[in-house]
Amino acid sequence: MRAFEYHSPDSLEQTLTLLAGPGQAQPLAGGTDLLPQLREGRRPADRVIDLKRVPELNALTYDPARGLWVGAAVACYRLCHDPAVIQHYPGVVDGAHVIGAVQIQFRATVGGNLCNASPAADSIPALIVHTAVCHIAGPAGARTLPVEAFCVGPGRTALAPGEILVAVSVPPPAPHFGAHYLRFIPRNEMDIAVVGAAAAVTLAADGRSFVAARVALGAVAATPLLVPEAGAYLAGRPVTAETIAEAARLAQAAARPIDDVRGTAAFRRHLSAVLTRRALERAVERARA
Amino acid sequence: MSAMTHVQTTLNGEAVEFLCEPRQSLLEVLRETLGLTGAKEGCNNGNCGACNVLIDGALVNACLVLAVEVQGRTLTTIEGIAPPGGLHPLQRQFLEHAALQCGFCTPGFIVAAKALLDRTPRPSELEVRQWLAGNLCRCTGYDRIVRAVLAAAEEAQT
Amino acid sequence: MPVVWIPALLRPLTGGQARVQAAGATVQAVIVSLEAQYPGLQARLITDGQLRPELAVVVDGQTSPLKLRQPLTDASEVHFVIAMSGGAGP
Amino acid sequence: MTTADKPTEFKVLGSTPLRQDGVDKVTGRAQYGADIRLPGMLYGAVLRSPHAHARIKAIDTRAAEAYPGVRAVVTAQDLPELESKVADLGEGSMNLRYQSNNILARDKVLYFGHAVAAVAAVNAHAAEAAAALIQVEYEVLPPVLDVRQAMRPDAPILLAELRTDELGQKGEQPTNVAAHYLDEAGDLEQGFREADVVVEREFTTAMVHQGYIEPQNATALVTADGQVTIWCSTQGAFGVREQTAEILRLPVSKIRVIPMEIGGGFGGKIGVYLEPLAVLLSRKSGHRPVKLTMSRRDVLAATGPTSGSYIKVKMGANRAGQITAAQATLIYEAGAYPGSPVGSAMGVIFAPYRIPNARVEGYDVVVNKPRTAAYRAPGGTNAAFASETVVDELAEKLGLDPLAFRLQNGVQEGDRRVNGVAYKRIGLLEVLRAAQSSAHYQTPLAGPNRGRGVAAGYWGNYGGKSSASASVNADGTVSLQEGSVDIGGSRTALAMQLAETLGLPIEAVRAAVADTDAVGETEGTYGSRTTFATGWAVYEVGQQLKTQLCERAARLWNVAAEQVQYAAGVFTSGEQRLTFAELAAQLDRLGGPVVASAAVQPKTWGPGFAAHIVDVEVDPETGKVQVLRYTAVQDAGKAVYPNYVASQMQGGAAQGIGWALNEEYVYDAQGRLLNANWLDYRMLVTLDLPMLETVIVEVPNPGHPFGVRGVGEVPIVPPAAAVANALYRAVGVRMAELPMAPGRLVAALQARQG
Repeated sequence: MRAFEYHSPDSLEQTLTLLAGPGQAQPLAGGTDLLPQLREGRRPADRVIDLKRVPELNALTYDPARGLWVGAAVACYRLCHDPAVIQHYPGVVDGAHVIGAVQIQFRATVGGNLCNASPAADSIPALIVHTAVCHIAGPAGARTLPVEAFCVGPGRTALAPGEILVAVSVPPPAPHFGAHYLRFIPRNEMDIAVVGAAAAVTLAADGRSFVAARVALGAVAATPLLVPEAGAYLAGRPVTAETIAEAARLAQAAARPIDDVRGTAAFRRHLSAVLTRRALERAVERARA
Repeated sequence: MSAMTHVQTTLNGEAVEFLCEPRQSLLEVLRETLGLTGAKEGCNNGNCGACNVLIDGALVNACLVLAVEVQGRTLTTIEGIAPPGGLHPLQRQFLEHAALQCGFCTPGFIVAAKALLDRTPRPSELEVRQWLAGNLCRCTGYDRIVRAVLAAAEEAQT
Repeated sequence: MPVVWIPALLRPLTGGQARVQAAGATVQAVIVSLEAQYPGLQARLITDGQLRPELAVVVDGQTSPLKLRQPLTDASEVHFVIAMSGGAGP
Repeated sequence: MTTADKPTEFKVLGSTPLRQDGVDKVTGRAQYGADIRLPGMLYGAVLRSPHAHARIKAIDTRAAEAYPGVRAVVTAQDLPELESKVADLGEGSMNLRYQSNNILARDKVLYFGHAVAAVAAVNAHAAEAAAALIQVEYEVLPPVLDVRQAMRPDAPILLAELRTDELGQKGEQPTNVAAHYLDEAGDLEQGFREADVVVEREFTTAMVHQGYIEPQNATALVTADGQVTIWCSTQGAFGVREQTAEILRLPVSKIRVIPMEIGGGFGGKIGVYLEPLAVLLSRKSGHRPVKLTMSRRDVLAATGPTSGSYIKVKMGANRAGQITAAQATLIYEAGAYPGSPVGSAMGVIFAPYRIPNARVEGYDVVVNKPRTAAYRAPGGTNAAFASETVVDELAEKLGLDPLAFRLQNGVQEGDRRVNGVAYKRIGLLEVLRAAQSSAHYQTPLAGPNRGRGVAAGYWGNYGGKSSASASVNADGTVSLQEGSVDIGGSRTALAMQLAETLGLPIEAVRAAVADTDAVGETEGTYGSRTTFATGWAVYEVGQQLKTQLCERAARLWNVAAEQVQYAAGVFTSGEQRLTFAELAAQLDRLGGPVVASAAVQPKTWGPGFAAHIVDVEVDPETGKVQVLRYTAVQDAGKAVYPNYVASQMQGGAAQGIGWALNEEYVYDAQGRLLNANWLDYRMLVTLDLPMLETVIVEVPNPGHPFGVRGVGEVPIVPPAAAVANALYRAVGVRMAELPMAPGRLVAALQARQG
């Protein structure tokens, strides 16, 4: 591994200053992706900036009016064991708690999962269907971006040089809202998603029709993929096996998978429909509960 | 060699100081600098759990932590699990249940299982399997390991 | 006389016979008398004075670590089999 | 536990003492190879080929040599050039020139990850950085990655001098087919004419790795007088000594190998990779100790996986349920150099059955993948996957219970194998009956997409050379030094056999694994031989100790040695009585220390048979398979240390299930390994398995003082076939490819639906 400097700033301001310095700087949250990448020379670093002492990046709050705020350096274990998160955002937990086994959970962060920008990232489809927002700070000030716009390619994000992801916010769930994320892996743990699917639905008060819906897929395109046509199709339609199957078909049609070591494109297309259907079914169950 | 950083930590109950390069992992420093070789390198990639240690009670792969990150933290390694003059119930039950063959993954399993029992004193078989899913064992098929952890939980209750 | 089972690949040399009798008090001696009956067999079983490394000698159902030097009786049954990794067959 | 023959009464054998190395291993104190740290130690790094097949045109090491902290750089030019010579290296023989070329490529690299150069430096980071500075000029050649492609006449040739060997007859043409083997019995055509049902299928299996958790490592010190000491992770210290001596052209007497605790091997730690490099680097760096360790990536890319294979099986049976004929063609990947386990696979493929007419053909084929090494019952899993699937289908077509069909055709003492060799006393029928009456088989399986499969398996086991020595301590205990590396509790199993022989409690015997200067030659821990052969050496040591101690007691009592009896830890002569400990305390006054040593090379090992039962549930939409219940039944001969016998059965089953469902090497078209890590090389995790039930059957091996057969290998033979048969019962498709990964299962289900 190439040598680098290590910094552990305790304010966002200092962090931005360090990021803006010469050469390559890499923010370190959980490090579960970064360290292997540094070790294998896949990411250059002159400075590693540890984010774990920056208050803004480590905040985890829930407010019924404003929703959930997840600092970018909050570990998945903390997020997934937070009572408010468990109660109000089980769909977010679905995505975050399958990132690695428990050792990884204690270190890995949702912010890191976003910034690593893997097409197969587990937390991102769930955040997309929750209409989560990325909060970004940088030399030019703060800005926000919908989660679905944050990843722009495998390993590439919309962050400009010197910018950092501060947090992800998730709006408070509407009444009769339910969401679910699931993925397919050949084992039962310690795998990268062959395909992941997230669905969020808002049902009419009687639970029989969709008011709104969002569907997102992982590992079937260069970035986690929002499938607007699936959600648009469901809005206003009854909750039936047929409408769910049609939404699943639309998601499958939107998938643009490739063959790789983890699965063939054909298998991924097949799974896109199966998992979308299952994600919708479970999201409906949750919305009705 | 780049500049060395001075790190102070509490390791297995004792104050410890060491010098390290920023690029050195906690695993490398434990094994090469501090001479604690109980944590093993199986993959150096966070996929096998052989290097498990506890940082402030949280279970982590020491290969995925920079040594400089543990400044001011409290570390527990396999060498610090047993009470003075004895064995931890997990260690005893691993022996009783023949829960090891080659023994290379064993420290990682015991450290992980301790982290589980510290939080969930009476886990179900499924909870044990979920908690240990980041630890690879190639010798046993896991049966005896899971039984040993359940037995240790039982022992701690009685 | 010991009975020798001829490996399938060498049966063209024995006119297709799978089992032949050959005199000899050791495996080595039996191979020498086989050679007299079926010229060419010896070179297929022995290389550089040793049994070919891919072969094991099985006498009366037991693989012999003595190989060519394994003593035989008149009632012995001798096989030349492909050596199995981690030891030969029974 | 089922005991078939008249049971022998044992006091220690069959009990479950705590293992003697256990406390060190649960407290992190046990010293494995990579744990060693010596004064002045340097750290090594190995440069590996990014190409699967290329000619090395030039290597420039100057930049690496100039890098700060570097003390030595070596390439193949530092290795002696060896003649082709075949050496017997444990599980499989090996051409030494190929072995040398595998350690450092000389003129060609033959697989992705092939070692090309090595560096020693003051720390691992410097060594790694320097290795990256070595410039290698390659002429990239087209790779050959599939055995059937490699057998085509127009295939690129890996080894220019290779000619097909057919039992001593060499082919004329350059080829990738290193050897062709054949076994025949009876009249095959007649056998198939007698069959009422014939099943013929083709199977392919992927290359898989042993997957031991501890990566290879070696530390070497060459002192100024040329004495070499090696600390390493190996299944056999004497094998390391012999290979290192041959490769470096050193006398074995110059080399001492100290086997450290070993973190798994499964056959993959018999051949050497790093040891000769560490020696070369130590010598070249001015006699500093040098430690080399592999990364997981190196382990997967460049150490012994086992062969992928193509297997075709045809079997016939008559309406009465008798198998009348069987035919198989097995083509095994050798990897870069000849030496696949196809010969063993031929021995496994129809071993459990009485087959009057049979033909089994095997091919050993080189391809641009790592040189294969032994993996637990080498070749057996692939072979049994093929034959046991076909046997299952025959039983189904005949409307017979799969275990009953196997019992009807199962071999017993006197039956002949395809190669003509007759079985001695074996336990297959007892194993099959125990499987039939097991709680698992007696419990019906209900539910959609669920199925139960069974399969049988054989492994020949092995004997080999073993040595041990022991001394009696004044406190009445015995210290045992033995030459077998302990991978899974064997030193305790050996101590138990000495305690049994001496009539002492296990606490009175303490065993230690000795290095090559401290004990007689002992083959490695492989071939399921340690408890059998080293156990026999230990038994002989015990007999000698008893004789010597009786003489000492006779001296004390002033009687003839023959007048002293020894039983259950007590010496007696007439009214005189003395415990073992009482006599041990007086040895100084009776002639001094009592020590004994023994070396054996037994030939009466007994084969092992197993039958496995598995219940699975399939998600037909995703192809995911969950194992619901698993039972392994096996004949252990005498189960010396039953907890660890059962653990071997469980471990073998788990490896086999992983092989069945997920594990495979994935290469791209250029021959680059795409999954050289444990995220994408998927070994089973805790959540993938249920508890693993075991039934130990004991049909004592008449060829061992305690009836031991050896147990380590046969449990990996049946699992893949058992899972395949269960999948068929669950969802109605016969899988013909390993692994039976979800994508393949979904494709098979879709193909069936049309």
